Amino acid sequence: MKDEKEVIVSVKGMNKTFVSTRAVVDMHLEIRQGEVRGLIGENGSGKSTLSSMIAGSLNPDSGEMWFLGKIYSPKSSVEGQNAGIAMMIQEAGTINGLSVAENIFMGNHGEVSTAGFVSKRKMINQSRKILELIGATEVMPEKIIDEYSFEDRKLIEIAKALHGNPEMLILDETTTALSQRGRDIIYKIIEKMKTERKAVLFISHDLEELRKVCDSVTIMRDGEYVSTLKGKDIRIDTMRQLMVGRELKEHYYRTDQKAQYGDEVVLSVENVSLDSRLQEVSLELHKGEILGIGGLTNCGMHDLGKVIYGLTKPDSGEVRAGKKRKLIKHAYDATACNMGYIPKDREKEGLMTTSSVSDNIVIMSYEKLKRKMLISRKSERGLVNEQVKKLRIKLASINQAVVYLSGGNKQKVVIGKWTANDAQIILMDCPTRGIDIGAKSAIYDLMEEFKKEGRSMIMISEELSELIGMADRVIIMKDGRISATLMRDEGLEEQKLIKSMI
Amino acid sequence: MNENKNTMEVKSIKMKEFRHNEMIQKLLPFLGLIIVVTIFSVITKGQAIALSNITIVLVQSCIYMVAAMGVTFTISQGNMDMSLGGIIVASCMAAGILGESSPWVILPICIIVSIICELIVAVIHIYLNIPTIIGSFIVMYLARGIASTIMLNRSANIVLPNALKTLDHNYFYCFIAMMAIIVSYILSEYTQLGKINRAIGANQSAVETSGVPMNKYKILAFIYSGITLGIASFMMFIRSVGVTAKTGMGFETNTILILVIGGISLTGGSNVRVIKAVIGCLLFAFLDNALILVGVNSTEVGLIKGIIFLAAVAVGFDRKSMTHIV
Amino acid sequence: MNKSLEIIKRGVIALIIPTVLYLLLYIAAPSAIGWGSLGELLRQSIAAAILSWGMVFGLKIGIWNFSVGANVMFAAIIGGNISLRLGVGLLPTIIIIAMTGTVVGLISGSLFIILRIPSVILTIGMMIILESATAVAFGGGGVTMLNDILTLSLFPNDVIVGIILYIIAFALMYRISLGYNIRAVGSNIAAAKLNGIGIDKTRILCLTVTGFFCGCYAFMAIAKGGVITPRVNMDSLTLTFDALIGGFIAIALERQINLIMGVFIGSFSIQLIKSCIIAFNMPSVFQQAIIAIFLLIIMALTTKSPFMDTLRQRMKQLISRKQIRSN
Amino acid sequence: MKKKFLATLTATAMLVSMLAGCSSGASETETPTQITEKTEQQTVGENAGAAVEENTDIEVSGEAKKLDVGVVIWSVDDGGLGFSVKKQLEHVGEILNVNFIFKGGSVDAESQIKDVENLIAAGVDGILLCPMVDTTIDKFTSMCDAAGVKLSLMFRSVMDEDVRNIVLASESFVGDVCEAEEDAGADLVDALVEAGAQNLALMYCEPGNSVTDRRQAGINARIEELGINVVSTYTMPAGTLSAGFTEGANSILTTYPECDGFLLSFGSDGGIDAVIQLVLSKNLLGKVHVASFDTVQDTKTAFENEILVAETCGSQADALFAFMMLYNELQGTPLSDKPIELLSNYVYVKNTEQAAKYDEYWSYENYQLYSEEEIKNMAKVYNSDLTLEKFKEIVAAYGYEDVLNRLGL
Repeated sequence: MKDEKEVIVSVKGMNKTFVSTRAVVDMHLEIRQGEVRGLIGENGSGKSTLSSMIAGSLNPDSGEMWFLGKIYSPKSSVEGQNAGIAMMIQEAGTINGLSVAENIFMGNHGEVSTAGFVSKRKMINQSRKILELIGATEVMPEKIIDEYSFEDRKLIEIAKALHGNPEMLILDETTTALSQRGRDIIYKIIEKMKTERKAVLFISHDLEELRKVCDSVTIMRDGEYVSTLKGKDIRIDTMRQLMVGRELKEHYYRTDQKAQYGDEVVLSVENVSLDSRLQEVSLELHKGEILGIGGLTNCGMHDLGKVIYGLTKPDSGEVRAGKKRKLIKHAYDATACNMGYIPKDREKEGLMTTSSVSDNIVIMSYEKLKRKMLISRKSERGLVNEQVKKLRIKLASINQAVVYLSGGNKQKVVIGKWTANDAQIILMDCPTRGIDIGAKSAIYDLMEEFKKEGRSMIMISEELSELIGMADRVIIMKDGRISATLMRDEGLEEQKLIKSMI
Repeated sequence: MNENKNTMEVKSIKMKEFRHNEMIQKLLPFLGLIIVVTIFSVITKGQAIALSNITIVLVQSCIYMVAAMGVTFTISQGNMDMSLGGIIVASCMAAGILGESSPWVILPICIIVSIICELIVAVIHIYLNIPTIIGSFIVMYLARGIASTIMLNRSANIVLPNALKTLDHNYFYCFIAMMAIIVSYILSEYTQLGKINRAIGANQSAVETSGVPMNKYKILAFIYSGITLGIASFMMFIRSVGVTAKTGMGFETNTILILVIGGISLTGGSNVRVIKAVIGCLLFAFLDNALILVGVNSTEVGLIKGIIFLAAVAVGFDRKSMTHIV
Repeated sequence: MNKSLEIIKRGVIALIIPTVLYLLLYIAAPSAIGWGSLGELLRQSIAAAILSWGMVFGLKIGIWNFSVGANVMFAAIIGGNISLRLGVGLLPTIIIIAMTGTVVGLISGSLFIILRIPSVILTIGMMIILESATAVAFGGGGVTMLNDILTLSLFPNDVIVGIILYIIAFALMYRISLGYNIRAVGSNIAAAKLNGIGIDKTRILCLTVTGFFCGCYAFMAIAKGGVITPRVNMDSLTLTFDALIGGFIAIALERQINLIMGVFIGSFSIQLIKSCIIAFNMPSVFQQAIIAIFLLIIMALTTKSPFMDTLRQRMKQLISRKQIRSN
Repeated sequence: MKKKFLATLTATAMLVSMLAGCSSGASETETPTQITEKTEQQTVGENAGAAVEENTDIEVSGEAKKLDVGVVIWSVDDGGLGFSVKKQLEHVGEILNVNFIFKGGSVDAESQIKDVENLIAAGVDGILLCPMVDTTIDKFTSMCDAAGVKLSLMFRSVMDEDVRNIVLASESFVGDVCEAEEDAGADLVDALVEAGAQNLALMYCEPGNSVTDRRQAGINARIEELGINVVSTYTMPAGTLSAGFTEGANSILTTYPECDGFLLSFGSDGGIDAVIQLVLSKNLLGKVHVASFDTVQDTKTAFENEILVAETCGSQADALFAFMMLYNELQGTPLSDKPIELLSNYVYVKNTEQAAKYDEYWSYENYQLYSEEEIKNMAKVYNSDLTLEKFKEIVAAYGYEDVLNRLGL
């Protein structure tokens, strides 16, 4: 055993539970000076939750953390930063409309201000130095940040993070969005931190990258610690095996391994383009088919979903649906052709969280329920109960507000909205985003039922395993283009997909 | 992921308070009415709940009642309408001038003018994506401006034709108010109009993303509000016999007070109910009446109203829908 | 060279609105045009600008403050009367009045945080309360100050006050961390939180600053007439609207010119509008309506909306067609 | 738990506020002694002392009933006429042991109807009213007839013919008092013309206020008559601060340099003072003159610099007369069995010393228009040989000189 001094952060028996999802369960972790620790696991396996707790932006339900031998319980990300733990999150942490320099010094103007007055000049000079430090020399600190790409902004964030010169840096899927250049910069930073005997916690989906960069890799699954590989043992196949967990696979996803669907085309997208996000995308959806669309977060697949459902107007190209090949110009054209859409951001776009379950489910079915202008409570209740039974939604009463429900049941309510006005084509954007393992499999079962009922589904997902597990065809997108189309069969490997993703 | 979890985190904390808060929201208006009535009937030694006085209160609340019925629909989308007073003066004046020839056009004209005004507000909001509060202020100022100019260039003041004077009777007001309540209740509880408008208030982007033709319902709501407001101005015209530039002054503030006192959250959503507006009207009228009964001077009344406003808002407003509000 | 050109370009764009209005005024009443009258208009704009400076902080952080007008009344009447009772000199008087406004701002700020209700609703509630409070206070007589505070309205004192407040506003917005935080919170709360900015603190301070400028406007208002009387029935919105417009113009011009100067240009434009109304002999009962419509136009141009988008596209198409024809 | 605390807190806040409302009201409906206490706080020492005496010997004489009178007026907190009317009436009420309930802020007919209804419900003996629209007056009278409440109008006579007939017929109608607003307006125009003004700028307030409407009508008529050039008619938006007047006037002066006279139909909210300040600061002394209704605060400078040529004021007496008619009626000693229609005079102030005196004797602090003796002499209860003629004489006599003479100056 090495002695305690060398340990930078140690996590002991951490637990974290959201509404009903157990995000992190009895987690133990020790990161030592000069160590680059990889952290992997499927989406929703609790990586981000764990790292946010270490960084302080989330507070654990139980368990304790030690930082440099002292007990450490940050209330906010700021406290974390002050203590010496900086974290890079997936979403953009920069603020548009402000200059680069202003962004870098946001929240702490201490060192660039004299007697309470902030000096622009100082701020800009300092920022220039800071940016040079990480080798992002071409970024002009006085420019408005909007003028820079997502990648540059990430780098600026990193510069900001490093400026506090932290003992430990947490990179939460930062590299996924970056080009090779950006990645190289980050690798350099990691090297540098290593030589300074500081620690890095490195979260990524790119196993190859992990293998290159990390000294050790910890694998999580469903919020639980699986194991930690060191040095030589870090092999891609072992990592994936541990991540996915073979034993699940059997009853988890679809059982049949053959792609099968009718040849009637229910939805067709003809070379749709949307400014820089989509280029000439064309695809067809058949009756009873589950079409998976995968790729990196900002590969344009989410925009494609919105375009197909008529929520965003494409610059060129068109979407047609139904037997009459109706042109879809607006979302209500889509609903008219029996389409349904399950948005990525459930809370914001999917649900009226303050309204009752019943209000949420019937909202699209009033036309159906209407009897000479009026909608009777009884018919409404009937329809709702039907859905609740069909989708096995767990709830106290159909009049309770949706906020009470767990992530999984919330999602079921969203689905219920569409089964209620029996949509034949369902667009699912990350249907299992941020819900626990049980609910996931429940939703997969539902999808299978729908398939049997002859409904067609488009499943946009960032989780390759579920694409492979559920889809008849998988379309992989890259920079707004379709880079590969793969049929369902035994040999469909995540590696294949990843290749065409990056 | 991280942010989403954060929001979920917040929700999980809110859950405990939610039930509590909801209960208060449900009961507050009723409690308020009961408390106020009892307090004042004690102080005034029963004078306040004498039948004669109750009738007065009822009749007085009628006009606001009718107007508030329509406003309930626009407010349930979270759209605040500050143009009411202006619209009333505009429609009364138009009706009064054109009605000099034949009194039977008065009601239709009131309604048409109000609908047009409300539509302007709606269009500004929908197509220019500007909060209704601004659009409605514009309409209000325009209407008042027009009214003032007309009055400035008019020697005789605008008078109610004798044919309609007979209508000026308690039963008339109460009857119309009752009709308005019934119709609005049905519309809001048993038709899409009410239900979808509440949904819009609860989470606009969800409704839009689901593919509901949202603008249609928004416009419908404003039209209905226009109709009721038109009827309200008709009643106003009859009750106040003549029209001046100041007719309907401060109507919008009072209406907002009414809604809030009734326990309706001005950001709309599922807690907007017709019945609450009714209670609000009664409570408001009763307060006005009772404060005079005990001899409070008008200025203090204003202050009291203001405090009650904030108090009611603070209790009645559900903060979970705060996300999309600045 | 290039930079200076850029600056000139910005300046030109920033001055478009007032220039157009000035030309209008010229058409209406050529006699009204001249350095003297221009100076007059500029001097008049100062007071209006002061209030808008307060407003623009709120707008920047995303708070619509409908209570500024009422706050001005309150500060003028309460603060004024207090200083009269104390019988203090000019400087203390000014400070007392300004502080009254500031305190009101602080209170509404705290309420905003405690009650967690939308700013629009809160400020309307505050407006009702403040208005009736001014009517109740001191028997509803308002305030009458005929001491040397009146000298503030004389040239050059008003200009001096204006310049001082300009500097203060500018410093608050661009020279201390509060300003940076306000802008950060205004454009992305989540990110601002992540970067360790205290949202609540910033909001309270922001509303307090607004209150301070209300106080300042209050004593300038007294200086102009010596008498301020209470207003009820939302009459104070007359003031609020002018302030709002100033703020919106400033935000519309933000890319061209700093907010504080933008506000001044905005207030100047309002003054021009008012003069135009008089010059064209329009019934001034429409003044509010016209100003409100002006506000609508500014907002329509600055906010993103389906209608404006289609309009812009149409324009683009037209331009391109023209080019094609010309080629 | 924050929310819980909040809920309770606000709930209590509501209760407290309501109770506050009630208690303040309750104290007013208490015994007469309490009323005097209440009013004592409002008025300055000497009067208060007097008031107590009065009360004591009221108890002795015991003839005069204690009365509740409702006052419906456009505003009691406009810092101007409405405000001074309130003060004047409170002063009188304290002498004659009358409790007033003021209902201001109702600027449209409908809410005035509400107020009257509520006041009747509150069981007042009489109502003093400044109606917004002629056409609602008959409605008021019929309401009062039904409730057996007496009604008297101030600042207003019934113009509309058929309404007038109905009103005069009703037994609840005591009478009305109004100034010759039109004439006053005309006089001000003349005053400006005398001072040599030929291009006038008129600053009006929004229509809908019965008093100012009639003033403006008078002004316009006179101007047409004399054929004077009006450069601009500027209607102040409701709620303009005095600063707003400055802006308006300034814009007028910049756009119409030839303008040499301002005429304000109302100045109670700092309007005149603002305009005068402006003329001072622009140093247009002698070039631009100002005439106005309502009182200027700083009359000294205004007159000495020959900016202000005339101001018309003192109309709070109007309310006093209207009230006295009502009072006599309510004490069961009516001045006449038919409704009385009176015209009360304005007080014109045209120079510094007049202004100084006016400030002294008409000011809110110590109303001395009529001493307590004289006020009682207007009440039959105390002065049995009062007749309608005598009362009319008193009213007709009212004016600048009259007040000073009676005060022995």
